[in-house]
Amino acid sequence: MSSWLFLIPLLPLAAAVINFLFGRWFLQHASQWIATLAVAASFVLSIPVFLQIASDEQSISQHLYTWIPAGDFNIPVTLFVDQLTATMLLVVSGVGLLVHIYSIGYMHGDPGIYRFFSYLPLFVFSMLMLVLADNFLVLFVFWEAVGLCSFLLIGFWYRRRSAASAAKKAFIVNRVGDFGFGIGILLIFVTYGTIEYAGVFGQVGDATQTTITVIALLLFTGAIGKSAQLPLFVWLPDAMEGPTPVSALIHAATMVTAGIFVIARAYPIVSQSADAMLVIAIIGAATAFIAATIAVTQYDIKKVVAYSTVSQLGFMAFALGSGAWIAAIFHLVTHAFFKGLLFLGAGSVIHGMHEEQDMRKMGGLKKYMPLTYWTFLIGAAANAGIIPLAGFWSKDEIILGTWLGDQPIIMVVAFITAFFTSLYMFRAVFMTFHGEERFDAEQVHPHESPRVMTIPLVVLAFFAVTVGFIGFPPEDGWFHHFLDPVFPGMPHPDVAWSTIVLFAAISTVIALSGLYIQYMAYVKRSISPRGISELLGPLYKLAANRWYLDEIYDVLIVRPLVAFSMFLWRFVDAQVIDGTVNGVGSLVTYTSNQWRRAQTGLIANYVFAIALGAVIIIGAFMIFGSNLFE
Amino acid sequence: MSLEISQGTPVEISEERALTDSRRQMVLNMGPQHPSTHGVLRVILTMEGETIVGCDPVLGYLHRGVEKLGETHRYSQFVPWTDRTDYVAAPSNNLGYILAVERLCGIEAPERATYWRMIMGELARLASHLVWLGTHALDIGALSMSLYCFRERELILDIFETFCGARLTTNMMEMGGFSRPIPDNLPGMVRDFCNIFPEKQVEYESLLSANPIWLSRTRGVGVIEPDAAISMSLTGACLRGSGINYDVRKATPYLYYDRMDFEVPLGTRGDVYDRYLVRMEEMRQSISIIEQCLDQMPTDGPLSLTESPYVIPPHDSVMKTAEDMQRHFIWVIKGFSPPKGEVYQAIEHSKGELGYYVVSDGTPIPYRVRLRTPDFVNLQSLPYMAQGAALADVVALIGTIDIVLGSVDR
Amino acid sequence: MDANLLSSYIFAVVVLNVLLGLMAYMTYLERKLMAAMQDRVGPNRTGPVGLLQPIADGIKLLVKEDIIPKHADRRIFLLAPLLSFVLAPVAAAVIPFGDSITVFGHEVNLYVADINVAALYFLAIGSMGVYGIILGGYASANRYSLLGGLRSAAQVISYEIILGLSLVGVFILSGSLSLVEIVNQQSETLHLGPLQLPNWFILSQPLAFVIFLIAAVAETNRAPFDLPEAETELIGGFHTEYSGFRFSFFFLAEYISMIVISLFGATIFLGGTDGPIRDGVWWLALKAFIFLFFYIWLRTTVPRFRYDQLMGLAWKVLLPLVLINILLTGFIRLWGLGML
Amino acid sequence: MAAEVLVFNLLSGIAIVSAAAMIMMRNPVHSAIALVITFVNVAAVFIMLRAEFLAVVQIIVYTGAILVLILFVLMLVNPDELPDFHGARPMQQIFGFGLGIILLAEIAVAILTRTVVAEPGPWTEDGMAAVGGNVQAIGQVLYSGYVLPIQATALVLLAATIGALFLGRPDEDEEPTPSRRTVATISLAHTRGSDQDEIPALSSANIKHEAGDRDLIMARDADEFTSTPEDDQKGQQE
Amino acid sequence: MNELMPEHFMFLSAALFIIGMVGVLTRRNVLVIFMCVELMLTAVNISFIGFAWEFSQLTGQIFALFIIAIAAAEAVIGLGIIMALTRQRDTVDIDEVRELRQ
Repeated sequence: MSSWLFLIPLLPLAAAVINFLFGRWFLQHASQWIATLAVAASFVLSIPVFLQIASDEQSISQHLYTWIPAGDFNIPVTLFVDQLTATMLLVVSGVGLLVHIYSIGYMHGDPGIYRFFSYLPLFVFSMLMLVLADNFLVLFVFWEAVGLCSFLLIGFWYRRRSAASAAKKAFIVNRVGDFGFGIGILLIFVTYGTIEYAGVFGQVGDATQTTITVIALLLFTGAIGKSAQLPLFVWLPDAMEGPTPVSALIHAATMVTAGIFVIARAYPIVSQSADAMLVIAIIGAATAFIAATIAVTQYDIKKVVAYSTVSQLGFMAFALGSGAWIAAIFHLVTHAFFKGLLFLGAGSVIHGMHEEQDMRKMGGLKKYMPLTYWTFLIGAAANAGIIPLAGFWSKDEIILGTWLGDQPIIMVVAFITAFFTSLYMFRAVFMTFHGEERFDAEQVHPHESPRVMTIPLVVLAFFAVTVGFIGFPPEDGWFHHFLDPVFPGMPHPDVAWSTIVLFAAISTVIALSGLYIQYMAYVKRSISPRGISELLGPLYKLAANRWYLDEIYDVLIVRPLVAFSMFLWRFVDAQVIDGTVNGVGSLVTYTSNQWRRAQTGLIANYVFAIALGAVIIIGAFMIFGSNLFE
Repeated sequence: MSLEISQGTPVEISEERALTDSRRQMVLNMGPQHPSTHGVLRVILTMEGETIVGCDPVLGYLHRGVEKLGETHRYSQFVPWTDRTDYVAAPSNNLGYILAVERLCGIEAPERATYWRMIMGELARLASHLVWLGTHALDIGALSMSLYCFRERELILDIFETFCGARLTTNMMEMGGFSRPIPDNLPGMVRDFCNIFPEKQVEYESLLSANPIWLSRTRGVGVIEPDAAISMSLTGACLRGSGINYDVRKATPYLYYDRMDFEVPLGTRGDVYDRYLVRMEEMRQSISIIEQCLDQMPTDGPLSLTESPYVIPPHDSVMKTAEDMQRHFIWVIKGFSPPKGEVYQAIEHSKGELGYYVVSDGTPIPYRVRLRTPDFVNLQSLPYMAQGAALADVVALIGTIDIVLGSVDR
Repeated sequence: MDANLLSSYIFAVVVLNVLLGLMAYMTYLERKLMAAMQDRVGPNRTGPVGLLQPIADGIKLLVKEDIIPKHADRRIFLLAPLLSFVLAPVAAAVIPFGDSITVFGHEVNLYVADINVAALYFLAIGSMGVYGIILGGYASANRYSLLGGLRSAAQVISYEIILGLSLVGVFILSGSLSLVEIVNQQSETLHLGPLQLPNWFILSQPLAFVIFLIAAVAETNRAPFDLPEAETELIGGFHTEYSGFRFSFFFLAEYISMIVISLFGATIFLGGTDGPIRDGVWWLALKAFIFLFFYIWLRTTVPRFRYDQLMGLAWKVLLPLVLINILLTGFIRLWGLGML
Repeated sequence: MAAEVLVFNLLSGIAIVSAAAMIMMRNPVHSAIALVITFVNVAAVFIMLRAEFLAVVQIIVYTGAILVLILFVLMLVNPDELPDFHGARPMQQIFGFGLGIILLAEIAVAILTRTVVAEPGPWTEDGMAAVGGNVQAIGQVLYSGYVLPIQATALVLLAATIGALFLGRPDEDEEPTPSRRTVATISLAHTRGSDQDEIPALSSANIKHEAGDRDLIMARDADEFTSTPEDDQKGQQE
Repeated sequence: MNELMPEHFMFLSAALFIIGMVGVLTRRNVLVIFMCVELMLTAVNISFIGFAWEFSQLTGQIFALFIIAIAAAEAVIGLGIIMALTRQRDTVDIDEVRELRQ
């Protein structure tokens, strides 16, 4: 088993390389099959890995080669699979495969398709390597690699100015988090002398409490960037400029959860620091709430889903912070499926509406694209936490986790957020698929997407319905026992059955109330959304303008930075540096002009100089370097 | 800095010297004593490495003033001199001159003599082509070919010997026909030769036609474009190899060539190989012509115009009648005087159009005899073909033009 | 000086003299064979059926006037034929003429030297042999000779490569560069089902054999590769200006090279002294004669290549073929050793 | 063992004398011959130093290939006149010889005063004989420890070959030597240029297939191919 | 000196190398200079092989082999350059080639 573990990441890499090298001239559309088959093979190979882990409860690893052999400092590239990794493997390759299949339909006819299908497997490769890494350095390398893929794919339509700037934004914002992440890894190395998981986790307690807290917070900084937490979440909604399958795969299902994964992976460190966990919980809760409120006000269907993603990532983060580790991972898995489904569904809508994203120009699409409607509905319901869909089980568990983790405030926020979740999800459903047709029927002819796009939708919908049952019953499901070895020493509070039912009931009520409100607003039209927004006044404005975060950044960071840069350019660069360089240049020119006289152009003279040099060097060596004259 | 460049004399000197190209090119003097210039042709070659950039044939090493000799000899005395122009096909040379003088005098040989003239002419063509094939192949390096070709040529020379006693310079043709009888065994010898030769020719072709080295040495080498061939007034195989249909036997038939059924082979590319194919095919056609002549020829009949004043009287009557003896005496001592006028007679020689331009001023000695020898004209194409060829190609090119220096230099 | 070395010296003298005698009659043989192929009689006046012709030729060449052109580079002009003549038979030192025999109680090895780089030694001497031609061509101060020398330099370098590479297959199979070792390996019997074949390398290396044959013809400047001396183009090429016994040195050298390379080819590809019955030097002689007959046959049959075609043949046809042959042989060898 | 030293001294003496002759000779061809003698003697020295394979390689590569090439170039670039610029720089000669003598003295001192600290290795006479000889020994060492360098060497040789081809190619700005003739077709038989391989067959002609793949056109009459355009049209209508 | 000593070949090597060096310094014909360079390479080879012999090692021989291979490449390129030079400049006098100055 472990001997061909390397094939799992290698196949997508091979596909990426082949498509990149030969795609333009030879493969063209054939590249999509290469990529899809490679990812499919990767997925198929992941299944037995998962099964073996599930049956043996033993982590497996495969040493590939030693990357940096420098004395004591060895960086091996080793593939390492435990329960957490196995779960991620399945999620990444599985969702990745579905997205690949979906992309065949979605990207059909795009001239840059070979590029797309070389970046996408490259991302799958990087993501797989990220979860398979067994030390922080390799993790960091592929952490950056997925960021690069994300950049490439967001800016896939690089001729579009907004896409290019969104890609840049994503990249730069991520740098901030990665900077902290990198420092965190350095600190780990400085503190523990190694960066291998096993080595680090084995001696966590050797460091002072402060150090541990700092390390945990620095690691979380990376997660803030990658997983789009407050205050660095602004890149994620903009990232929707990329092709929709990319949004589904990278910005919903896999990459953005890398932050969550890393925190979970660093459990032995993070769990040692209560302060760090509190920070994580607070930031997560704030993110979840703010993103949810923004989502309610958006009209772009992809933006809604994107803010929803941010909100759900906040859920996971505060779950981690509250000590509900397994619940966070559980939510990660279920979220991957239903959010992937939502994105793909949104993509299907956009595809059917001829690249129209504004929900105000949709409506009544139910009869045109029934399959999309039903799958999207399932996804939305799962997201909103309607029993018994996947999202219900995991979200309920997170809220329960906050209660068990003794964080009542966060629990309240979670409930409120869940309400907003339900609101924006069903708002999107009803605005898009119900009500009157607000699009221009002359111009737009909505149609169902091709089979190759709807099949992934159906598959994802199936999982969005069923995958929650791996965590049933709550706090005691199969998934909990499966993941238990990953989080050793985690408390197992006994939860009364009644508490579970109570929480489930509250969740369900909240979710259904959101559904009811939106149903009244957009289908029955008995509530006017406009009236509510006017009623809320400044609050609504705040949410609609994304809490003015971009503007705050502009004032606080961008403008001072620009001013400082101008100073550097105008004075330091133009005056000081250029002056020095020019001065050195004229000095060199002057000396060269003097030296040039020595260049006679006669080769014999040059040879003579060489020979003379040899004689002098040997002579000098004999006089000074040897013991001849001593 | 510009000042320094102008001071840099060494650079300028070497650049000036580079313009002369002196050392890059090498002048190679090929001939007049060179085994493959077919005699005393001299070719001055300018070469870059092995590539020819300049080719300059120098003629005249075998010049004997044949045309001038024609102006100082009586009409019949000039016939042996024509032998010595193209000595590998002597009967053809005789034939051309005799036909010219006969036209000047307005006489025509009897039918049987004309047929024999044609047979001898075609045999001369065969002999010439055989010499060409042997030496051409030898030049390109096929040693044995020349020996095989000379073996068959020997048979032709035997026929000449039987006919007139001479083998190389035959002095065969006479005014108004043949004054001596045809030997009885001659038709049989010719027939035998016609039976033997085609088999032998198959043998040659088996050695050459499909030999890869031969093909690589001849194909695409020495291409003459059709328009260039015409503008250089090439004739014979050099012209027909370039695909232009001009054969004196067809264009302006003389003797009885209009009675013959034969075809003129034409090349398609105009390279050495095409000319080789054309000549090989011409040999086959010649055999066919000879056979047709033998078939059509009257078995009996006069061989000579005995009554004409331009013709030497037959030996018998000279011995028996006084008139004929007187005529013979005058014919031999003073010669005959054709009427005033000029005539140009061309025949298809083995190498091309052989023309005799004879001007008579009414005296027994021609006012002017001018020879248009085909290989002299054809030799013009050598510099044309040699441009850019390799040194080794030059010998193949000289061979493919098929020159005989006696004929070129006259 | 030990007895072994002495017997080697004696044997070397014997080989040298036999080679010279053979060479003389090689010319006779060539003339007779060519005559037969060309419907001629050939030499038949000197002695019975012309058998004394080579001797008469030799005497004639020796007593002819020795002309040195006025502008010739005298020293090199004198040196060049000697160089050719001396180097030609030296290569024969490594040819095994059989096992040892006992003469007057001494055991005498039937080879002058068995060095472990014998085959390379042969190539090395062959590559030195070209100096005679180049220098002769240069020293004559004649354009034809110069061209002959130039052609020869290019041709011999090119075909030296082909010749050497064509042998590599044999080296791979035999695992040795020693000719004695190679002959010993070939004297084994190869069982192919019911067939019993000699283990001659011509059977395992047919392509290499053909290429060797071609390259050997080119290496000795024989038709159709006789460009350095092409008489119809370069009037003898490098030896245009040579006459008398200096010419005869070139002449001798060419024929000795032919004989030696025939012996070498027979040793490498045809099993050397190995034969169906009674192994011995006669088999080697017979095989070498087959080579020599092939040489003469070629000369009477085919036209000469042009210079560029000759080089093209070497670099564009033979070199790829011989490289493919080496590759295949290498793979087969590795496969045979179980390393693939 | 004195014989060995004697032979060595003889060989190296000849090598040094002819090397000196090489730089003295006025005629570069003579220099080349002197160098050949040096190289052959050096090869003999190699044999004495247990390097038979290298001795043969030295002869094949240096004398058999490199010097032949040098001679080739010598004859090619300068066929007519010998250089007349020999020895025009007395100062440089003095300096050159002076430097040479100083360097020789230095090296002599170094050689005579050197101390050996290295351990002898395994490849003595017997060691080589055990694996079958010098060739086999070199092969073992070369292909076990120097596989990558030998690959790199192969690449260098390849690059050198390509470089030489590049250097030796004809000048681009120069017109190709055979001034190619443009053709205005007046041929009676066909239309073509010299580069045209396929020649359209003539409908009225009697094409004869020759032994090779080349065709001959057989003309029966003098005007067989001198048809006018009107004739062609008529022929088509028929 | 009854036995072959390392000094023997070292002096041979040094002598040939210095002769080659002097040749490079004093001659003007670029081809002769080229030959002198080859001589210097061979002198180095003698040293390598000699030391290999002295220490019963093969590394020196291997290096000599590489030197010969590289010398072949160098010869090809060098002669190519000389050919190009003579084609352009029509000289083999190294003093007339002063491109380096421009």
